[in-house]
Amino acid sequence: MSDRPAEAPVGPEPDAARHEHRVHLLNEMLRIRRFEERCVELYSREEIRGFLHLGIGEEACAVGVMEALTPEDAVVATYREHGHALARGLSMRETMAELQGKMEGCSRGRGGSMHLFDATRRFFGGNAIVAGGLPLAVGLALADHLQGRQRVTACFFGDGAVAEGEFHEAMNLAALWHLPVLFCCENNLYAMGTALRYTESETDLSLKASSYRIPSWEVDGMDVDAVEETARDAARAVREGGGPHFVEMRTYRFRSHSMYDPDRYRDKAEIAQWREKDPLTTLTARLSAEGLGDADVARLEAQVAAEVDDAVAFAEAGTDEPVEELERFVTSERTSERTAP
Amino acid sequence: MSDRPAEAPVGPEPDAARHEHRVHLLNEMLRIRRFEERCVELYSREEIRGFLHLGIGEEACAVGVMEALTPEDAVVATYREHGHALARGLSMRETMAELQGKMEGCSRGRGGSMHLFDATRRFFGGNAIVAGGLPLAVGLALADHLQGRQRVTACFFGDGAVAEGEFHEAMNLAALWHLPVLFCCENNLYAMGTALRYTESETDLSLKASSYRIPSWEVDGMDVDAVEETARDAARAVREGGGPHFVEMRTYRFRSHSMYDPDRYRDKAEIAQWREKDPLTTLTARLSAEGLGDADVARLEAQVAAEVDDAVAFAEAGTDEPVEELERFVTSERTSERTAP
Amino acid sequence: MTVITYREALRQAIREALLRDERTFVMGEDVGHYGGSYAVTLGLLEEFGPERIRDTPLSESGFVGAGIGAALGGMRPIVEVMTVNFSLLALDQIMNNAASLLYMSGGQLNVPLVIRMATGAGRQVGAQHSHSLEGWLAHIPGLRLLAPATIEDARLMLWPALEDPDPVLIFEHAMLYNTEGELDDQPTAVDIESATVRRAGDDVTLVAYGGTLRTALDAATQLTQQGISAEVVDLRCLRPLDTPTILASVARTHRAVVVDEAWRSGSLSAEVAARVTESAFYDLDAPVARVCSNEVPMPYAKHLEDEVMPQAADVVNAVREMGA
Amino acid sequence: MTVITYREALRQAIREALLRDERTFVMGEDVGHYGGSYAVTLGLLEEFGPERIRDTPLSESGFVGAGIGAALGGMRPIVEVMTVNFSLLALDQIMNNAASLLYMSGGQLNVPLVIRMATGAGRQVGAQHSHSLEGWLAHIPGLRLLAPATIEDARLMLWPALEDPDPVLIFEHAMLYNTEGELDDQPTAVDIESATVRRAGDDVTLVAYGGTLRTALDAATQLTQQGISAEVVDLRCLRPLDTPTILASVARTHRAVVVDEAWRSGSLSAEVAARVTESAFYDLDAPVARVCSNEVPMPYAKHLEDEVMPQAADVVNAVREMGA
Ligand SMILES: Cc1ncc(C[n+]2csc(CCOP(=O)(O)OP(=O)(O)O)c2C)c(N)n1
Ligand SMILES: Cc1ncc(C[n+]2csc(CCOP(=O)(O)OP(=O)(O)O)c2C)c(N)n1
Ligand SMILES: [Mg+2]
Ligand SMILES: [Mg+2]
Repeated sequence: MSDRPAEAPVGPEPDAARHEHRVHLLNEMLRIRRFEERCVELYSREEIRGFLHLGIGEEACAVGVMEALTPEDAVVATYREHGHALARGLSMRETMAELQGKMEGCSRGRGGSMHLFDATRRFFGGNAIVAGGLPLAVGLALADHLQGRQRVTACFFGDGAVAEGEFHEAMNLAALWHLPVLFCCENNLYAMGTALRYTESETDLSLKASSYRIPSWEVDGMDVDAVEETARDAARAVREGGGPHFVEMRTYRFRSHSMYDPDRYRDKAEIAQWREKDPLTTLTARLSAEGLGDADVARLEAQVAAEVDDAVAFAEAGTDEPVEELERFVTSERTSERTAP
Repeated sequence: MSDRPAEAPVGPEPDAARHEHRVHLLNEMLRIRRFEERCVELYSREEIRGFLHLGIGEEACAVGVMEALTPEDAVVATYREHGHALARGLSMRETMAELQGKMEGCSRGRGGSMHLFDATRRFFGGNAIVAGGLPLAVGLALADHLQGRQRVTACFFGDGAVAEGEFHEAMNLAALWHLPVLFCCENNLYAMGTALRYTESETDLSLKASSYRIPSWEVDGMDVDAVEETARDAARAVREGGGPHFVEMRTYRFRSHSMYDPDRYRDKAEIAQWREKDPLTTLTARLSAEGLGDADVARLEAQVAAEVDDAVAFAEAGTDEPVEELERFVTSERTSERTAP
Repeated sequence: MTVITYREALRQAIREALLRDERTFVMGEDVGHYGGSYAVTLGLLEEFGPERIRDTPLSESGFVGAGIGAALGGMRPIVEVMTVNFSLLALDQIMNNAASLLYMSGGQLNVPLVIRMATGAGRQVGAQHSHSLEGWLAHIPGLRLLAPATIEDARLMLWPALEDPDPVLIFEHAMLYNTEGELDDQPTAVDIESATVRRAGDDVTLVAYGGTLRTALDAATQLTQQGISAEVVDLRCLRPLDTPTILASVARTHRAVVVDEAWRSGSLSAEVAARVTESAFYDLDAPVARVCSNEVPMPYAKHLEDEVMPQAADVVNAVREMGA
Repeated sequence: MTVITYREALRQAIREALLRDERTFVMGEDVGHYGGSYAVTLGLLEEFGPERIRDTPLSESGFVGAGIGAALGGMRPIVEVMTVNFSLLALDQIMNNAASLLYMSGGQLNVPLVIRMATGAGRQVGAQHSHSLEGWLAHIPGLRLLAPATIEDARLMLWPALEDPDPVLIFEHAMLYNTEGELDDQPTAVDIESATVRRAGDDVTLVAYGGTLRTALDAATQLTQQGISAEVVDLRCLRPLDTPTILASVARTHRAVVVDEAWRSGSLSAEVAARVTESAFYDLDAPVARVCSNEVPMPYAKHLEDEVMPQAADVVNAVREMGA
């Protein structure tokens, strides 16, 4: 569904459909928000452990981009990927079970927060090495190119990844070989505690893309409508053979880098300012103006709360992987069917 | 000595001095050319072994840039660095002895062609890992910066290095920290057998520098006068606190990548065309117009030939490092004085 | 005597070095504004400023290489690679430059560089963040590798490492940062050459380092209850290995178990076992045993992570199986 | 029977794979227009075109990672990393993605990738270009590592490696490319699991792989003249190690010498020695001996390089010293 005038005819029906679609966007963002808020609680109760990186504040990026993708497309994300997983269609149940280390989790409880995977949804992680996913995305796109499939590989990464050599190698390879990669940079201005101005001599990240002849787009990452529109345009260009495209989403994480981070390096005022751009608030306000009532919102909230409760119950009822299976899948089980790519 | 009008007053004396200076440039290039030609002979006689990468055709780059440096400056080069070593002041004797694996060599015979070093001349190699020297150059410049020394670190690398992640990381660090690095890219259009158009989506390499806010200059790398002028301007800017600068020298190697390379991937016509731009021929013609006679050239040639002969004799009379010393210098000898940086 | 944490001990050591030698500076990801991902460098930016407490971009190869260059240029850099997991990105610089320049240059160019990194598992951070690679990296000639396992070593190893004219890698096990211990108010000095006996015993030698020292000591305690007297040797310096100290212990105990958190195959435990066997074959009452991690990428789930890592009980079993 | 070189055997194997499976393609630096830095892929660009014989920029981490991604996407890439020396730049991708994805994803994502690289010293190319790291890389779970030491293995290991659903690294010793040998005109198949006895003998087992197989065989010949009958085991697969084949040999000979071109400390030789000792301690008449490279960055000068690398004479001495 596109909101571009050239393709979306004007009229009451499309508007209604469009309104409904945007309620879906709100719902998706709400699902992520409430899911992650519950994660905070579970973390303090030590039911989730390890590193936990929340995308609270950044939901519009994951939700907006996913709308531009088909099930055949591929997604590569980072360690801050709960939102991407949920927006891609992983169930809250399997995601929450994963965070709790249960065998019913999407990675069998072996991955945890940073390593969510789902082969059937072509969700290729979950990568805890900054920029480590970018070459994988190039390769997935190369596979599509070589097999003549008109698919897009969307690759998410943060502003911090841009300083890594692998970013540069991946951008060059994708551009040189004209591969269908949608580079999705979530620029939240910080890499852990280090502000972008301390990590890049040129903070306009779209210029990096230009130096590889990759078309680049900037978008307000706090506005899901804008992200969706840009992502659709960019994904269409990629899918139609336009080679890689780069979308920089200007966004902000409302919470600290991870649960370990005391967040000493950011100005309270800066955080407050960005909180005013909360993508959920913004979209809710817009939809209210179009007629979404408080009751509607309350209904959404209730549904989401029920889904989160259900996911937590599912996870808590989940099982530990038997210790006897510890060494399974270090290598493939030769007798079993291979996983389809 | 500068050839910039603003600094060099016009008049017969300066012109004479300038002529003399350029005869010196010719002499330097000739030394490199004849030295390397002798290397070819020695290689076929197996007196030089391992990889041997010749810079024949590219002499103007090494000679032009070195003119812009002081003895306190630092130089970092690649495996194709005979010219850089000689232009930096390493003697032919110690260089040739190194190529023959003799203890009198500049690296004690342990380095060979790809690993020429000279701490006293601040010649930091000789690096056989493509792009591996760039971070070292950043660090040398950082040391100067932290110690408040107005020095330049000149870092040579090829067009192929630009694709490596380390290039990108080094450029960003140097620019971010405003360090006195002179990045000297010897763009000879090929990385081994792979043409630049197969390795970079954007073949205008100066755009890479711009994406880090590094001022960049392009220069005809076959014209030693032009290289010297540009290098002087760039080195001055760096020395005066202008941060890193990037000089792209468009050059060409007349011979194959290394002695192993059958050079199947280049067009004969292309090679012939570039040979017409031979930096030695060009400069000789210019100097002839200014009065350098055939006899003068012959005298230079004779001197250089004698120097090469002497170097070969020195190397051949050199000694093998005793096998008992094999494990010396894996770590420092604690009792001895530390090498001054 | 004061009780301090391992983290504080490291911070004091860095602070002391910065005060003592102006050629010293700290460089790495999040060492400044964030205060260090393990809070080791907390407060140092405020005290020493951004030139000497230098936040870097995410560019492991770039800034490790820059550390090497700065060392060549006369500085004494302390480079922090946040964790050993990310050091893979800098391994070319470490092996091909830091470790090789002195030798390749025929003795001209020494690299007085210190690289610190956190290592090890135990915090449920999954496969990509739980590597124990320090023993494996001890393969590389030209490097000195240290594994401070005690508060004292954390406090005192840095200075001699900085005085070493060659590159020194210091591995801090992530589970140790919060541990507490007593430290002399006037800390003296430790050497960075020798292994040391952390607990004396007669029946078996437990060889451990870094994160496994605690495991070995716990095992020794448990073994006492079973009437077995275990000696615990802390390797401390993983390269060059202090073989004589190990051999001296084994010469008395005639049995050895190496406790190593790394994957078993090709871990440092293999080298220790091979050396002991080469030199003390006829002294040994049983083959050297090894208690290591299972050879799997580290799983997230707690019970599996515990299963993978060497536990005191595993050490006790190994000792009992060898008939000590 | 035809006599071909190791290089030709590799090229035939790649060509066969490209013809047999259209998911296969070759990617690496200079594999196309140059013909491969060791001329292994010479002529393939002309035959298969630039999509399947894909020259890459100098971006080891990038194109190895892209190979992993392409494998995830259903291809069967053959990635050439020109030499093991440059694989350091790609080690994060190899360890943290190729080797870990299947496990981390709970069995969902296998990576059917083959990475070929040249390895080893002997050509006077100095410290940065002479590494022998394959035994060291065998530390990493999730990988299969192969070291074809014969023409037959060079010709036949690739296909089963491509059929392996998991990542396989193939190490070709640079000194072998020009070696010649006979090959069956109708080559059958080899397995990529087992070590094999290359020469039978009774008095001592020489364990070798890749570049040291020739050294071990030469030593065995020399030993015959001294009345000592040496058995030579070629490991072939460095991970997982086929320990039973080694043990079966040692059970008969009661003595073993491991010949490994890597730096001694922490080399695969240590693991082999440790395993043999663990399993066959009471069978052994002497501790397992190791003949390895000296622990120095490789010097350029020929006499020093020869001194560093294991020579047949060193193996003979080691055998004699152990009293075989
Ligand atoms: C190669 C590597 N170096 C360091 C780290 C530690 N680390 C984890 S996240 C992070 C910051 C990344 O910032 P950015 O890319 O902007 O993503 P964000 O966390 O802001 O979403 C760092 C330094 C890592 N995981 N990988
Ligand atoms: C990291 C790395 N990868 C591959 C190689 C092999 N190699 C040596 S030189 C070279 C080409 C480099 O080209 P360029 O940087 O343009 O320098 P040039 O040889 O043209 O002077 C390659 C691929 C290497 N030495 N290092
Ligand atoms: Mg960020
Ligand atoms: Mg070039």
